[in-house]
Formats: sequence, structure tokens, C-alpha cells
Amino acid sequence: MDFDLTEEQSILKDSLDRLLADKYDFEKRMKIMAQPDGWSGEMWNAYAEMGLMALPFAEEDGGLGGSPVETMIVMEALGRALVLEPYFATVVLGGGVLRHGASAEQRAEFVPLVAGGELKLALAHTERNSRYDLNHVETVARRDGDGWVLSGQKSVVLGGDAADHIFVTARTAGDIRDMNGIGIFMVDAKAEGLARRSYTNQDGTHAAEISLDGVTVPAASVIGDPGDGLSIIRRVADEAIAALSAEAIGVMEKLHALTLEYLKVRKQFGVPIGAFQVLQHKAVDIFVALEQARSITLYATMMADSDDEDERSRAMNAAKAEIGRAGQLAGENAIQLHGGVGMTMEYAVGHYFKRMTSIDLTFGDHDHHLRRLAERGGLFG
Amino acid sequence: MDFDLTEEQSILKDSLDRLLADKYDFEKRMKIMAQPDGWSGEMWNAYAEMGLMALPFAEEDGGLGGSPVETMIVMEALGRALVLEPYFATVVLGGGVLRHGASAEQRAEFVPLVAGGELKLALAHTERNSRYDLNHVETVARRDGDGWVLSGQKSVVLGGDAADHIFVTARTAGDIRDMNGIGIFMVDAKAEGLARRSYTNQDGTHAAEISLDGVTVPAASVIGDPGDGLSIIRRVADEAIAALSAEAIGVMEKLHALTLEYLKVRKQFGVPIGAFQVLQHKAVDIFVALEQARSITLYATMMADSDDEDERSRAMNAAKAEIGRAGQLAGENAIQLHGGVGMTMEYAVGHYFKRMTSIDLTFGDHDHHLRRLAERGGLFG
Amino acid sequence: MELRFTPEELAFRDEVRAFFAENVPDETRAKMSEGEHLDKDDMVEWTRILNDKGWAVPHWPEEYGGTGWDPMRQYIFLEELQRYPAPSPLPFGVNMVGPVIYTFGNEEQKKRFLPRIANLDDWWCQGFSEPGAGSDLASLKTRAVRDGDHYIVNGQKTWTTLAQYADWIFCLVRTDTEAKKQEGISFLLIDMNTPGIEVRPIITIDGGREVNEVFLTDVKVPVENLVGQENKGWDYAKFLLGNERTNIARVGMSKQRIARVRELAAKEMSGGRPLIEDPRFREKLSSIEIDLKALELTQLRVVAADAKRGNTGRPDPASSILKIKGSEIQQGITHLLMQVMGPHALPYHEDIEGSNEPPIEPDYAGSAAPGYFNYRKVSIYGGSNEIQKNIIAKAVLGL
Amino acid sequence: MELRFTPEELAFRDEVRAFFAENVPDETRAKMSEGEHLDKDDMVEWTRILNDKGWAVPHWPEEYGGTGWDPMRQYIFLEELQRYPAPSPLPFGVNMVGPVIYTFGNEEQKKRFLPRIANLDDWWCQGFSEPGAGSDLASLKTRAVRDGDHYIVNGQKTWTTLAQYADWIFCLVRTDTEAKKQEGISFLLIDMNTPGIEVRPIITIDGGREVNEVFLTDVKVPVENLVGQENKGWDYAKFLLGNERTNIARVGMSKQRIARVRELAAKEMSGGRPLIEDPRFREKLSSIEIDLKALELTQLRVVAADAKRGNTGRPDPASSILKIKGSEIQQGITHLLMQVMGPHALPYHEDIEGSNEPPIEPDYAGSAAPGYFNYRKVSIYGGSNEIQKNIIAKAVLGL
Repeated sequence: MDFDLTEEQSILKDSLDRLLADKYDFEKRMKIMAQPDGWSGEMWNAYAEMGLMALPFAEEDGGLGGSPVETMIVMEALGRALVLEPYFATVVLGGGVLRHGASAEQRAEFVPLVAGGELKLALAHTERNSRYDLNHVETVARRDGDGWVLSGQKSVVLGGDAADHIFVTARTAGDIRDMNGIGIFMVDAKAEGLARRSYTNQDGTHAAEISLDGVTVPAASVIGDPGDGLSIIRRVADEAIAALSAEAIGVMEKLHALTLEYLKVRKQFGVPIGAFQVLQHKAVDIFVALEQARSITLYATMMADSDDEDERSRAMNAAKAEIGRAGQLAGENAIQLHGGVGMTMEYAVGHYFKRMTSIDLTFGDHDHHLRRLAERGGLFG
Repeated sequence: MDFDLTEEQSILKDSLDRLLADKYDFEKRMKIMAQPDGWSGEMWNAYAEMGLMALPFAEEDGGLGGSPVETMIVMEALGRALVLEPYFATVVLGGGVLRHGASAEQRAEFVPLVAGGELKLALAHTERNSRYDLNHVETVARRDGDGWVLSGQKSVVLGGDAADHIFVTARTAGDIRDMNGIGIFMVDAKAEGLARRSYTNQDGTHAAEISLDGVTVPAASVIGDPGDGLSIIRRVADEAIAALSAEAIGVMEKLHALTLEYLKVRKQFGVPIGAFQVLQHKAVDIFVALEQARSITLYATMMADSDDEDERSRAMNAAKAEIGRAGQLAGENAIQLHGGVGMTMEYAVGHYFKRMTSIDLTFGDHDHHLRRLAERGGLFG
Repeated sequence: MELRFTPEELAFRDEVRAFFAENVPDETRAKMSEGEHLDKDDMVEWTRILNDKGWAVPHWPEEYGGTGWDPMRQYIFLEELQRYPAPSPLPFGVNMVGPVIYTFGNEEQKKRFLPRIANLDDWWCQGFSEPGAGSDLASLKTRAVRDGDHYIVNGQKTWTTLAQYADWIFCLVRTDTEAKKQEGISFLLIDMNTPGIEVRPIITIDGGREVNEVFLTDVKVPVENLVGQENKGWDYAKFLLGNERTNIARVGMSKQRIARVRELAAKEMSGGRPLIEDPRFREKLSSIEIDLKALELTQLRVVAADAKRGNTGRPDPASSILKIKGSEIQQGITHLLMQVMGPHALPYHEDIEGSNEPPIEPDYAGSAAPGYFNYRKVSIYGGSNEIQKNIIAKAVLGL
Repeated sequence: MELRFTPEELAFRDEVRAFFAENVPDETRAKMSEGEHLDKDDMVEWTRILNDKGWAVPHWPEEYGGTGWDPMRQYIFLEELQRYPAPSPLPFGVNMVGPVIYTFGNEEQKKRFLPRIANLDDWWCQGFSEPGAGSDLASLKTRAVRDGDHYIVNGQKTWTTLAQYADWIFCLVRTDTEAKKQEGISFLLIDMNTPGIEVRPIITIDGGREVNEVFLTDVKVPVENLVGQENKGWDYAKFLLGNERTNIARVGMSKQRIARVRELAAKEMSGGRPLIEDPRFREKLSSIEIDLKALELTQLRVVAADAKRGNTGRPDPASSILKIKGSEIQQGITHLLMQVMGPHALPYHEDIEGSNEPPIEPDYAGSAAPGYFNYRKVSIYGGSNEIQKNIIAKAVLGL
């Protein structure tokens, strides 16, 4: 067991941190957020040049063959800077579907484009009534000759505003909540019959509501077995949870650091407020939560490429639940310790708090994952 | 609405407090606990002389016609002194069965004896597998001519060590967990076929395991309808919860007061430890929990004699859940703030902590009542 | 001891309920149910309805328009108001500056300001907080220098709630810079139209504009706008802040919000059934309900104790419990409401910015996350919960 | 970064597991599983089995009987030991006085004491705490006055764990009353059979006798029993207390206790089904499991960091996390275990008093409530959790 980064990993971390320190401080981020798209194409290209888009893909597909540890390193850094570009949607979600579901031909066609920063992806899976249940799919795919015709509504499609291609899940057979009978279809965002309404999320990231009204999809755009897409979605969701956990660590690091700094510089009653023992202990609570969350994220990262679905899913339940709990504690206490100033848009800490909150609501909140873990018999059961 | 005691209530409270201050301080209680029975017959007679045993019974039955408020006043005082005599078992539980289930003849015979302190009662309802489910009764009552024959096992019969007569619940019909088919039978503790093993509880009170092996009960000793004892048991249990909540308030008052005193006199690093802000805030947490628990106890007391079973039971769910939560917080923090000394038998605070813990385990713990309340649709639902 | 409402109190409650049912504008009620912000017109309209009925300033002395209700009736009125839900009277006039004026102001000030507060002819805002002061309110720096018949005021106030609507602001200003920090403060009433006043919005993390910065540059304030004595303003401020805490439990509002959570959780699905049937969810909700029921009784105990002492306006220090538990409960409910919406709480609905695009579905999800963000304030303002615990430790526990 | 055990580490773990499976006495394992107290003979028997294997003092330098394992192997050993469960080596000798002796003692002391510690020929106890000192350890009052070849020791120690079994006690004593409080302290080894020593039990609220008061009246201690230099004892104590915190997370033990909760909760019925199927119960249990899994990784990170720095014996201040979370988890489990037993946790089973009455059914309920009571200690001793947070605030956060 070894918790040190390799030399390559250290270089990756340092260069990304340097890039973001240089180009993505709080002021610059506010400016990017105010742009029409709400994210920066220039930064997108910079990430691609650094190889971030190619990172998790196999070398034979045109990627860099990175492991979940590399993704963890990147996501932590993106979390620390509250990056707005759709890396998670394109590389983790879209890339995950490509890696785990796509055929060799599909990978040969699309991985190089993603790796080069030329293609943005999204995963349209959540629906109005699905909440966090991955098997709940009402959108319908009807066979039409060799191809398929999709109809339905998808909600909160992360990065759906910017995506060139969207992976849409749809029911090819069975009832709304059946495990079998879910297909994944790669749809051009400009396809006829696809309408998207793009918007900003609470945390400044972007998403879209997507409606599909008789969108035709050729056979070549089906990902994997059109009756068994759920196992792919589950795998991608588990990797997404590991990645989001890592992002959350970056966010919590900043919540912690900003709060600590504030406690040291802010004076009240003639002393820095960090001299008050109650506030010290609350800062310690944040620190402990951060370190415990960091530990569970390491565990999730270790398990992210496990082929044992049961063990892997339990690990992700545990991680996402812990991240949700620790993140809420850290976020709420960070705001409380800042007092009124923490409530303002002008100050960074509130933005970290909002991102932390959004992460809890993405791919299942604390309660959802705790329930699932308990239903599965627990972590050691 | 009026939270003041009436003059009679004030007299009751003051005289009981005076009696206990005089005869039941911590040292004297330790001596009583060390006696063979573990409780004091002398005190029992003193309570009877004060009229405490007669308090809740109707005047026409030989009682004083007291309301739940009077019971609350008494139980709070008993809680403050950690009284060991089986008042709760005899007057609240046994007396409750008499008041709500017994016939006029039965009341005429037994209420004056209880009121005079000459008769001790107990309720044998809990069984090995019943946990907190009032409808779970495995003990069997078989018809035998006009009377009944009881067989089975009863666990943790509070005051069962001292009781002269024991109210035993037994199944007259139906399956183990049916709502209907539960009878209540008044059994002489010396009846043939009844064996009891008496013991001390964690908190110094006493109980017994009771086994019934073909105990015959005449028709005159059946309480109410032998097929519908559950409604009586529920009513008694609800009153018991209100009474236990009041006792818990007395216990928590002392946990709070002892802790506050300790914070003021105990010095460390050259100052009273009550000067440390973190310890101050923990003391405040105990205080807030106490006051909230006091409020919910007032609510339970208000609802204890309601005939609306649903509304009454929800109130008791709420009260017992809150008492459990507040009591755990107060007890654990009181020990923590005392440090090592709080862990010793020689010091009072640990005994209050143990009684508080026992109360949570009696008639349903926090989790049980929260679950029941939620199943019923909540408090305002 | 009588733990139920008296028949007279119940009759009063029915009267209040009936009045609300007939008189609260439907749109106002709907906005409050959905957790949306009210605009100025909503507040003015409703206040005048109340004032016509004689209920706009219930707790004021009858000579200034009060109702003469005992504290229990005042409690019932506010409880029913919040629960309906209808807007509470604007606190800056009715609960803050009004009582200061009728207690410490002169006759002319009473005549001039009190009727206009009751009718919301004047919208007041509060000029206490300053940048950098936080819980240490008395460290304020805004100065007022006497110049003939006027004070010349310079300084900056912050966290000024709804100053964008305000006609008047009541300010704490430093009139003696030599004295100890509490002893050189005066209480001034300032017309917001006076030259030299600038209001800048502070946008909060929920996207709302509730609070502002107020800059005062050479603002000329007539000396007749001084309340009470010069350099005694801290006493009046303490009196005012004491009043502020009495209504902070907001039991009625929390009951209304819980009903809303229950309603929406019955619509939203989780694991193939309504979320309200999920054991964990419903137990969390019930747990808050229990806390709230206890708080309601705690509030009633405080009210009853007030009634016995006579309504001195000085709160029981135990009322800090109301602030602590009240804010915990309110925050817990906003978190639950956001959880109900799940992923649909993520989109930011720009309704308050006046967008005319149709809302992202479901429309009632829009206020869930902003409500959670916004309500972090309730454990911060009016003396943070940490300060409240300090108060209890000192004033109640004697530590 | 390699987040899994290496094949060598896994092989080592298997070796350890196999050894325990073959060598831990069945009765000892059973007592630990049921949460019962071990007696002295159990400890001695097991320690000698370990010592025969060469594993009694794994972290000691090899010249004094240590194994030469790296920190990761030491961690694995202790983890498996707790999880089996088998008794951990008696800490007072192995983790406390032993390292002080081999680090600061002279050759004669090393030869005389270390082998007897490893074989539990000498049972040691710790004489640090005094009445009234609590977390302010350095305020100790026990005095040692030099008199020729001896010190004459007078004073009182308290919270002395298992002193009733002890052959030796290591004491902090004040040898200079003029110096600042940390600077006049010496570290003495005292034979418990010396005249003038009296041990009185302290009965704790669980009914147990784990701790004692030790009274020292004119106790003559040969000067050769002074460790290191006179008046430098506080340095050795700090070294010792640093070691004490490294094993406090007790991850393996908590895993074993969780398995026990799960086993019993599958037997106990609630609402007509096994308690383990109750959503609230199993979610509480899973929540603790998650905390524990995170703590296990935190522990491994601390171990790995130790390994990198070399095992200095000075803990990472971040290891205060291990104490805080470890104790919260242990306490949470004892509470759950008591909840499992429900009303059957009420009877007090006097087993530890040596009663030979049959237990109240179910017999495994007997230790549930006492376990909960007893484990309140883990957030108090070894520096309370409040002290741990002070340490983190100062040493890690720089507040």
C-alpha cells in the first residue's frame, strides 16, 4: 500500500494546479461565468492540450491509459478551482459510456475526437420521475428497420447545453422500472426531433432539458446490447461517483482553507475570531470531515475499476453517502463561520458551498446511498 | 393556557420535594440500594401517607381524583431523587390497569388497598420476543370452566420482585401478533405455578422474570373483556409514557444541575473548567435539551387523558422519542463534562445517566417511537 | 396548570382564522406557499388590510393603535398568520423602530411616525450593522457630527434588509468618539431621500437581493430626528434587539413549510413509490415535527411567563432557545424540501430576475435550493447561534 | 499510488490469521466476542503464546525482542488481532513503559525489565493521573524526596487501570517543587510490593473494577529505579503519551463489534421481523460502517506516513482524528448493541462479581448496557476528545 503519487502523477497534478492558479482564480472564474456560454472554450482547449481529455481512455483507442487515480487527481483540481467546463459530462460520463459500452469501431471514431477536445458529450439518463433510480426509464426506443426511433423527455442533462453528441437511454422492452430492456443510443445534438432547453445550474455549471420527438437513430449508433444498457450505465455511474467524490475533496479543501484563513484574519471583540474555542472546534470538525472524506474517496478510487459489481457498488454507496454527509457539514459550517459575508455572491466560499450541495444531488444523495448500502447488507455484511 | 401550578399542586410538589430532600439524598439512596430488597418500606409508607398512592384514582373508588398533571409532579420529583420504590409499577402501571380495565367490584376491592400502600402491583406484559410491540403476546390463557389457566414466560416485569398481585397478559385467541385475543388476568404473586426470579436492573430499580406453568385464574380475576385487553394495555402504556417522560425531566434536571455545579467548582489549567467556551456550549446544549424535553412532556401530560387514541398515541410517540433523544444527549454530555469522576459509582451523575438510559429502553426507545410516529403520518400530518 | 387553550382563546383563534380566510389576497398566499419572494406592493396591500381591521400593530400600546391583546392572543395571531400563510407585518417599523419611538421618542416623533408605520406609508429599514462589525455591533464607525440644527453623517451600513424599498432608515451612529464604545452612540432617524445616501444591492448566494449596503456621505439629518438623548443610543438598541428575538421561533411558518414538504413528498417518486413512504425520509420529517412541537410549547411557556411579568419588552434570556431551535428547525426543513426535489433542485430558475421564459419543470422545484441557501442566514443574523449560546451560558447558567 | 495491499502484505496477513486461528484459546475468544472481561490468567496465557512466537512486542527494536516489521505489518497484525478477536498485548508494559525504558533507561534497566514485560512476568500499571489533575496532567502533586540511595514517595494516583493485578507501577513524581510545573517531574519505577502502597478499587458505573486509586505513603524506591535524568520525567511522559494515541482508532475491534451487532440484530425481533431488516436500524449500522471504513483508510494513511518518516514514535498530530473518530465509532456501536437488546438490556447481570446464578435470558444481553456505560470512557481518557480538538486546532490548523 502506497499513498504517494508517482512522478507522472505528480507532474499531472502540478501542471494542472499551475494552469488553474494562473487562469482560474475566483475573479477570472466569475468573468467566465458571466460569458454567454458560462464556460471557457480557451480553457477547454488548454485542458485538451494537457491531455486531460485523453486521460482515461485506453492507449490502443488513442488515450493515455490513465487509471482512476489519474481521474481523481484531475477532479480534485477541478473541484479546487470550481471549474465550469463540461469535463465531467464529456470525459467521465460520455467517456465512460464509450469505454465500457462502445464497439471498437465506435471507439476508433470518437475517442480521438474527445481526446483532442473536438467533441463534447453528455449522458441523458435522468427523467422527471426517475430521481436517483438508474433503472427508471420512461423514454421509449421503437425499432424502425435496422435503426430506432426515440421519444421521451430527459431532465437535468449535465453538459447537455454544450454537447455535440448525447448518449440517450431509452426503453427497448419491458416496464418503466425493469432492469432489462434499456438501450443506450448516441444521438447528434442537432438531430431532427431533438429539442434542448439549456440553463445554468445553482452552482454555475450548465445542463439542459432534452425532449425527443421521434428522433431516428441508425443501428451504428446503438451502444452495446440495446436490451442491456443498464449494466453499462451502472458502471459509468459508479465511476462518476468516484470522480465526483474526488471533486468534492477539492471543494472541501477550499471550504476548509477559506474558513481557516477567515478565522485568522477576521477580528471581533478585538481578537481574531479563531481565538474562540467553539469556532476552533467547528473548524476542527470541518478538518476531520475533510480527512475522512478524503479517505473514503481513496477507497472509492481503489474500487472504481473493480469488476465485482456488488463490491464496487457498495463502495460507491459508502463514498457518496460519506461525501454527502461530510460535504454538508463542511459547507454549512463554513458559511456559519464566515457569517454574513459567506452568504454573498462576491465571496468565494458560498460558491463552494453551492457546488458541494449540487454534488450531493447528483447521482444520488446521502440518504439514497445510505439506504442502498443498508439494503445490500452494509459494507462489512 | 396556564403553566402555573394550583395551590394544591404546589403543596404536593413542595411536600414531596421536602420529604425526598430530607430522606433521600444521594448517600441515603445508596444505603437503601444496598439493603436486601433494594428499596425502602419506610419510604413506601411515607409516600402512602402523603397520598401519592391514592392520587390518580377516582374519588368514588377511594382515590384523590388527580389528573395527569399530579402524576407529572410526582414523577418529576421521584426522578430528581432517583427513587427506587416501585411507585411506577404499582400506581402508574398496576393502577392504570385498575382504572381503565377493572370492574367496579374489582376497583372497590383493590383501589383502597393500593391507595393505602398495602398492596403492590406489577404489569407482566413484555416477553422475550415482544420487544416494544404491545400486541406481541405468546403467553397463553386456556379456558378452564369459568376460569382460565395461564402458561408462558414474562420478561423484565418492573416491580415484579415486590408485587403482591401481578397483571398478566395472555393470549385467549388468535396468533402471536394479533391485535385481538389478548386478555389481562390478575394473578396472586404466590399463586401455584408462578415462579419469579427477581433481580436488580442496571439503574438500581428491580424487576423479575416470571414464568407461568398452568396458573389457574378464577373468572373474577379477569380484567375487562378477555378478548380485548390490548386497548387497555395501550391506554396504560400511553399514560406510562407520559409518567416516564416526567420522571425523565426530574432526572435531566439533576444531570443539568450536577454538571453545572461541576463546571463551576472543578478547576483545570488554573481556571474553573466552566470558563472554556466549548464546555459552556455543551452545558447549553444540555439546557436546551432539558427545556425542549420539558415542553414535550407538558404536551404528553396534556394528551395523556385524551380519549382520541390516535391523537394520544402520536403525542406519546413524539414525547418518548424526544425524551430518548434529549436524555441521551444530556446523559452522555453530563458524563463527558464530568470526565473520569462521572464514570464512578461513588458520584451521583452516573446513576442519573443510567436511569436516563433505562427510561429510553422502557415502553419503547427513541427509534421505536420515531418509526411509529412516522408510520402514523407524523405529528401534524 | 391548564395546558389547553381556554374557550375564549379558541374563539379568538377562530376569529383570526376566519379573517385571514376572507382577507388575505390569494396571490400573496400562493407566493408564500411556493417560497417565492413578495414584492413591495404585496406587503403594502396586506398591511393596509390589517390596519383597516386595527390589527397592523397588535402589541403596541392601545393609544398608538395596538389591540390590547394579552401575550397569548398576540402569539395566536402570529402563529395563525404564519401558518395560513400570510405575511408577517414588516418588522423594521412594527417591531423595531416603532417600539423605540413610542418608548423613547418625543410626542412629535410619535405623532409623525407611528401612524405611518402602522399603515406602511413609510417603509423602514435598519441601519445597525457595519462592515467588519458582525456580532460586535457596538464597534460601529459611522459618525454623526453636530453642525447647528443638523447632524452630518458619514459612514457605511451593511446587511440592510430591503433598503431598496425604504423611505426611512433608523441608524446607530457614533456621536462621541472619546467615550467607551457603547457610550458614544446615538439613535437617528434618516429620510432615505436625503442627498448623500446611496444603496447598493448585495446579491446573496441564492441569487436574491434582500440585503444592501447603504453608504452615507455628508448626509444632513435634522436634530429633531434624534431619538431620546444623544449618546444613549446603545440602550435603545439593546431594547430593540430584545424585542427582535421574541418572534424568531417562527413556529407557525415552520408548520406551514412542513405541510408543504409533506405535500410535495407525496408527489415525488423514489424507488417506485412516493418519497413520503420512504422510512428514512418520513422519520427525518417526523423528527423535525417533534422538535417543532416541543418548541411550540417552549414558546408558549415564554409567552405565558411574559404575560405574568407584564409585557416589559425585555425578553426572557431563555428565549435564546427559541432562536437556536427555531433556526435549526427552519434550516432542517429547507434541506428536506431540497432533498424532495432531488436532481430537479439543480436548475437555477431566474424568476426573481424577471425572466419571462417558462420555468424548468417542475416549477415548484425552483425555490428549493435557493431556500436552503438563503436560510443559512437564520443561524447568523440577529445574533448568531454561537452568540445565543454565549448568552444562555452567561445569563441563564451563570458560567 | 497503490491503494491495495501488496502480495507480500496479503501473505503476511494470511500468516497472522492462520496463527490466531490455531493459537488463540477458544475461551478467550469467546469472552471477547461476548464483551466479557478477561481475567489475569487469560492475559498471561495469551501473552506467553505470542512471546513464544516472537510476536509479543512487535514494534520494539529487534535487539529487545521486536519483529522488525514495518509499520504496515504492525498495523495488519493489530488489526487482525482485534478482529479475530484476540487480546491486544497489555499496553502498560508493551506500549508505555517498555519503549520508555529502551529509549531512556540504562542498560541494567533494559536487561532487568524488558524480557519480563514481553513475557508478562511483570504486570505493569500506570501512575500518572492524580485526583484533581484530569487533563492537566502536569499539575501532579505526588512527591519523591531523595534520602540517600532511595527516594521517599508520598502521594496518590488514580484511574490506575488493573492495578489490582500489577507487580510494578511506573510513576510521575515531583522531585523539584520549586521549578515550573513541567520541569520538576521525574519518572520512577516502583515495585508494587513495597511497603506503603495501598490499592483501592474504583467501581465504575458499569459495575466493573478496571481502575483503582493507588496510595503511596513513605514508599522507599531505590534510586536505580529512576529512569533517565531526575526532573526530566515530563519529556519521557510526553514521549509515552505520543505512543499511546497511535492505536486508539481500534478499527479491527470495531469491525468485530459490528459483526456482533449484525449477528444479534438478525436474532432479535422487532415489529414481527428481525431487527436487522428495520430500515432505520440497518441504516444507522451502515452509517457507522462507512465512518469506520473511512477511519481505516485514515489510519492506513497515518501508518504509511509514519513508515516514510521512519517510526519516530512521535505521532502525526493528525492522529488526533483517530482518537476522535475512533471513540465516536466505538461508542456508537455500544449504543447500537444495547438498542438491539431492547428491554432485555435492563437487567444487571452480576457475572463479573462472580455470582453463580444462571444468567437472565438471553445471556448475551448482559454486557450490552454495561458496555455502553463503560465506553463513555473512550472519549475521556488518553486526552478527552475536547483536548484532541484543541490539539488539532493548535498543531494542525494553527489557530
